[in-house]
Amino acid sequence: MAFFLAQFLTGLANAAALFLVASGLSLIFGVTRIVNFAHGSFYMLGAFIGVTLMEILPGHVGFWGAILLTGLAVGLIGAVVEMVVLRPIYRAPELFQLVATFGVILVIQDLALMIWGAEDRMGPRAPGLRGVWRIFGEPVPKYDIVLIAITPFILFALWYLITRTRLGVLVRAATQDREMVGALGVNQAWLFTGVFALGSALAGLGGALQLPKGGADLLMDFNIIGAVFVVVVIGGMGSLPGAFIAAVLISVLNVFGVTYLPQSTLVLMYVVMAIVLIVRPYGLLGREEVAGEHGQVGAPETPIRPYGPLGMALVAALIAALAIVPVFAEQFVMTLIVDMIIFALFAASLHFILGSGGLVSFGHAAFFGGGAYAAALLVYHTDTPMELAFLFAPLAAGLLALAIGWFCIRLTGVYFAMLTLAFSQLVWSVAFQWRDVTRGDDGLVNIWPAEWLNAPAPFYYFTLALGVGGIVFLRHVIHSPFGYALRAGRDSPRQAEATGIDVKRVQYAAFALAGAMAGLAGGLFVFSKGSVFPTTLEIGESFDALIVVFLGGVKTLAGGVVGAGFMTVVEDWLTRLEYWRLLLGLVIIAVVILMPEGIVGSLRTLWNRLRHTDEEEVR
Amino acid sequence: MTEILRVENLRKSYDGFLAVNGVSFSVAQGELKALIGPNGAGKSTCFNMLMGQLRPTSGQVFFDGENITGHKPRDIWRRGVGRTFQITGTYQSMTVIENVQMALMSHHRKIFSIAPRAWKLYRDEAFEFLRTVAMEEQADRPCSILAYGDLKRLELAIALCHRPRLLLMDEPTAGMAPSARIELMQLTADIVREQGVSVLFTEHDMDVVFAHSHHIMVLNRGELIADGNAAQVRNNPQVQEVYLGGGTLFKEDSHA
Amino acid sequence: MNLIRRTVLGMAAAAALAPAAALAQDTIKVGEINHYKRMAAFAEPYKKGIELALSQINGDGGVLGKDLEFVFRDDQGDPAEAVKIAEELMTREGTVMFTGTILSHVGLALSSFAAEKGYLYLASEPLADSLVWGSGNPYTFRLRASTWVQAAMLAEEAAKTDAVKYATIAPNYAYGQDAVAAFKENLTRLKPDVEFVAEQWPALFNIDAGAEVQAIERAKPDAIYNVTFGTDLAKLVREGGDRGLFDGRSVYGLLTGEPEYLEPLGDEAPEGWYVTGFPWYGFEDGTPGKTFVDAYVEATGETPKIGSLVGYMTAQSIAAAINKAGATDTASLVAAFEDLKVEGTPIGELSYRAIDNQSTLGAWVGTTALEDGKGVMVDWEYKNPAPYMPSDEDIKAMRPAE
Amino acid sequence: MLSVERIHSYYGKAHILSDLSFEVRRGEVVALLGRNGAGKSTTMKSVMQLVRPRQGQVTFQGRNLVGEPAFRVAKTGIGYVPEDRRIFTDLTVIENLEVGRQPARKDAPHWTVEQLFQIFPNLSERRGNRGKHMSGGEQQMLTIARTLMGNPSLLLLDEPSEGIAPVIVEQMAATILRLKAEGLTVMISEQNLHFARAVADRAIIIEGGEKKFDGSFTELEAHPEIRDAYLSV
Repeated sequence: MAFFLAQFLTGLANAAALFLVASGLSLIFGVTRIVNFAHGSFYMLGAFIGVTLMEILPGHVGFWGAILLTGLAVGLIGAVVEMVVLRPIYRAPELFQLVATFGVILVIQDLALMIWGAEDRMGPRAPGLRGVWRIFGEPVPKYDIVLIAITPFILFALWYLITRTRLGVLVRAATQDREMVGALGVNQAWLFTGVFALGSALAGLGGALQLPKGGADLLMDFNIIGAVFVVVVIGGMGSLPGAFIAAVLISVLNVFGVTYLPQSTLVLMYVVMAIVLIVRPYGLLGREEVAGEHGQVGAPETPIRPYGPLGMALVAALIAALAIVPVFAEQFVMTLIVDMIIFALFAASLHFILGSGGLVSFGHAAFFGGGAYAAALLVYHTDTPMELAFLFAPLAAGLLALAIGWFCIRLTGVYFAMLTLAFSQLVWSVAFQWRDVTRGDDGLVNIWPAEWLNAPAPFYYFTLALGVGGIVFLRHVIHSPFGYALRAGRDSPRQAEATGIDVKRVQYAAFALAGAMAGLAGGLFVFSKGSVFPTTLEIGESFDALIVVFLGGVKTLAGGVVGAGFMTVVEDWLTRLEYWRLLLGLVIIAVVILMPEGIVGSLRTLWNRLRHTDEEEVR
Repeated sequence: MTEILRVENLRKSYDGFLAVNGVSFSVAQGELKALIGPNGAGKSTCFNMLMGQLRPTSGQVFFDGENITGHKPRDIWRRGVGRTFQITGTYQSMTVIENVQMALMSHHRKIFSIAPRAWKLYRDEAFEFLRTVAMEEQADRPCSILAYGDLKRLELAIALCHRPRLLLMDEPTAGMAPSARIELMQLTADIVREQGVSVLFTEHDMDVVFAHSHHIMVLNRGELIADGNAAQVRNNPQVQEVYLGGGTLFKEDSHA
Repeated sequence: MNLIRRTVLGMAAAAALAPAAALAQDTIKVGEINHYKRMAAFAEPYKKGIELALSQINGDGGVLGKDLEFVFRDDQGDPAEAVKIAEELMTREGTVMFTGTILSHVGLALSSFAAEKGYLYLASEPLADSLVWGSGNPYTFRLRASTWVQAAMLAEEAAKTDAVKYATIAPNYAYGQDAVAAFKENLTRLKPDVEFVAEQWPALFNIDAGAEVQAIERAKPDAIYNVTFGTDLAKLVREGGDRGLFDGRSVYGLLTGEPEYLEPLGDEAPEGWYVTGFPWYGFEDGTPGKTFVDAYVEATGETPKIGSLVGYMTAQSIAAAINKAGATDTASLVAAFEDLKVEGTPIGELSYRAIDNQSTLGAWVGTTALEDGKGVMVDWEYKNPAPYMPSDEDIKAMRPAE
Repeated sequence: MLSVERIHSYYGKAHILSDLSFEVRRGEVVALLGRNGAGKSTTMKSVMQLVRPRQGQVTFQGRNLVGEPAFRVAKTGIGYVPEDRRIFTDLTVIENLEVGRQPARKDAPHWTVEQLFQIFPNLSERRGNRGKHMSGGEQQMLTIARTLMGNPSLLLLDEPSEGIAPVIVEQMAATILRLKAEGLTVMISEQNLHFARAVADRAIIIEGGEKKFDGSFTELEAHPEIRDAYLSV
């Protein structure tokens, strides 16, 4: 019994920092609707700033003072980020801002490296709180007890702020209708900045408070962000009590998981999230998301048309140009183009469900990596001929998408995104932990193409044919009745349902098709690299695709492909430089701010403006 | 006249609150019937139950003699019920005619087809429907830039696409200019006459209601308090009290 | 879009000029692929070690009369990216071979790629045993002592005690699992009555230290085998120390004594653990090790990490191989690496075994202690790897047919 | 009090208002009439700077508003009630009113929650209820009360009679007349001429974003052709 209690207390102590960070994220999302992926970076900044301040300030006052000062400092940084990066793009399409926050992550990573160096820092101990108290004979660190005691006060303070103060009323009103709040005489821009600063400050506080239990290092941002999102989603996005319950739930379950199922550490929280979302699609205390209550933000999408003669000619010319590359170019150019085509197909498959279907998936890598693994496993274990194994890639990925989609498709918006993320993490963990079959993170190696393809030029043509073929096929589907039905379900699900379209089924089929095409890209990938690792299934891989689709332009058909091409080239170029993450982050932020419709969308707008074809009257 | 829609003792409660409380009525073939009442009287709830968006707590809905209670909206649509919305639900990313083509593709069960180019399918047929609502000149404009009244007409064209036998229209003229209101309802009345469609609609504009409906039902606090022709309803004291008021602010009066 | 244009133009220009550029080189280039950003704390000392060696090599006249040059590239810790970079280095930069990586899975990807394309890869830091055994190939050589060898050294010491019940804790990925398996196998062989009462698998760099410590404590082991490192280690040591987990228990720590991991612990470094590591502070004057340490401190103003040593010896090995080969084509270099002898390394003479392409670099083992508020290894010794290796027959059986 | 001079407003690419000028004098009720899409709502939004006029001036009590953010416009004493109500459905009635609260103003009537509950007794009954559980008429009352909490001297009401039951429309008319009696200047946009005539002193008719008529209702009665051309009653 005493042991259980001690475990429970450990869980509660862990929940403290998690809750602080999660409550900040929840608050930011609730008001600004921004899915802030940089939130983990503020946590990391909190840890580093906290360490630095604690080294300067001595004693009790210094320690606790440093924590408060850290909160202030990180809040200030958050305010700057909000004003510089996010304020210009509030009107951009939904979820576009998350791309900007991704840029912020990269910038903060390199800045932290520049300022604090690469070495990990041990967190200072809280003065007078070293050691343990014995509770029923079990040792419980003193600092744990302090953390457990602090958390309810913070929860209460936040709850009071949100429900009982004028500021809280304004914040909640702004959550629903920013423009109206402004029209009633409230400076909502500052309200947003304030909320963002408060949210960031909470993350910073979390980072500083955990110092006596850990320290500061450069991987903290990524390490916490997954858990934080899980907590916020399980609790229900925007709900502070929900975040608290979820933080406790996850932390306590984790402690028991460590004891009774030590191998579960990687996936436990994602399993919990998947179960919660399947049972309660909007989290424990969340409410249904009503997307675009006051009309969709951003300019309405223009109707699509297949390319005219000029467009067709350009595409044909591009393909012809690609076809003659092996004649004159060196091998590496071919490698780079193969990479680009594979990535473009992967991005195009995501863009298909995202752009036409409005389904934002955070776990699309499950199908890319799933396809790659399907082919690789066949080759590795059964020596299947490459041709056959390759066919299996899209097939297996499509089936996987059918399985995952069955659970996810009933959800919408951010919750859909997070459930896809949870499932992709499950797939990842299978690849990572089922070592007997997948060899874990040692990966499957020596997966090379068949003889007749195993040279740069033949494989180049193979990729060109299937990759470009896949992209063209997806575009064709967008122009078919099925593609139209998919867009209809996105534009007005109500009207679609009322005219006989089974929206969910259409989305389900599209999800499976997108999965299969991502699997095709994965099949090409594995044979081009000769190996596959769980990294192809990682969250980062999903986000790469997501980012290029947004950068390219969600509301354009070529967005995914162009974004993928742009990103491959920019990344290839920038990673040669010392502080490439900083530069890449700045490039992403610049594109987001300067081209809120994405690269293709903004170029089109510019082109129309140059040709004055915007005379169409709106009434 | 034969009965196309019959509603029996329909009830809907939310957390103990009775939004619709035992409503029964019927709509005859070729009839244009209005459902009016104060806001919150349960009109939309009623409508959503007829169309399958909401499942009734109890009671039954019969369409053409068949029990359709609790069926999904798309199934009810396939049986021959069309619907327009209070706030228009059109496909913003498509052109006007593509909106109609989309409904036709659904009607012809082409939703899962990936072979043909969608914008070529049923174009002539769709054009005819646009002509019915006098929208043919705007066929190739993007739907997102249409004026509100035109959106309403487009929605009507979409609703007519599968040649429904009953049309449910939720505040068809909300947000339209008075002249356009009359026009749209005239159009609807013509369609009723020519195609033998029945229409059940809710409306706040009493001019529209009294000018165009054969019968009027009044709903208040979830219960039907009147069901009859214009004169019967207008002279019903209970209706005057809860809904129509002194009647000083609508047209009939000023012209009288 | 200046960026794109310049890149595209750059690509086109490079495409046109590449063959000429390759011919006109006046340095011999070696590709170095690593996770400079993702694992900056480990990669930076490694890079400095290489740079120190290069300055010495080129100061002594370079190799084959030319300067030896390393082309450093960041792979973001992504195997696919690493393979792409390797391809570019070999086909466009004109590097004669490539080296690098810390993470084992990236090393394995590069190794497979090297074998397929016929390039030479010297795996400098990755520890996975399969790199030279189960997945070994003729084109891949490896410098560092493998997980197996280091775990075997600890197991040997553990077998001398009368501890029977062991708990293990290792990060939940291939390296951690290999390290536990190697320890278990060696220890069980040496002392068949041992019992493993708890196996803990925290997520890498995301340990829930309090819970892990409680779970181990609950199993009441006599001894603990630790594979965690970095921030995980710091948290484990802190929680475990507070909660008295290590009191009266012997602890074996793989890599725990390496400065990368021991130094950040400061005065909280554990005492009395038996660990592998790099006790540079204890080298005696006049030894090659001390000479290296002094040169490194002078060149960088920092004390060396084990990464510094590995980087230094990587460059030395490559220079020796090129000099021995007398040419820079892959076939000659591969031949040169087999049974290569490298003179004057910090551990004296180093060689690469023909049987499995593994170097003879061993490991330092010793006991941790606190000196002047810092963790150090005391009573340490350098151990040669040979006695801890599987037999030649076993190795031949493991390596795929060549 | 409010002077709009030659403004041009765009919505996206569409030119909605062109060269529109008019004035609102202290203490009067002005009705902005016109068909749907004529530009009435855009005119109101252009005053509020929710739509920024690309040319022209909007002056309120001698202060140019063009380019100011909406919240500053509100702070000068203009209260705006949008046509689609936009109450905060997750907030209670009291909280909705709290969002609108601004300090008292010298030149405008000062409202307290209790005073507003006297004018809108329904709201008083439902003070603890969340907005989403209210009927359309109640929501419309709430938006007006919420705006009055800002103690405006000029009230912009966009289509107050739209979509509510006739009996409530009558109450609405009475309310507007009461506000006028309290000293408020009011501008309403309407499609319902009868309602407009019942409450307003003056009519401004716009069509296609241009002003077509500006005068009293008596004058408008005298020119039925104007009414027929632009209002299509």
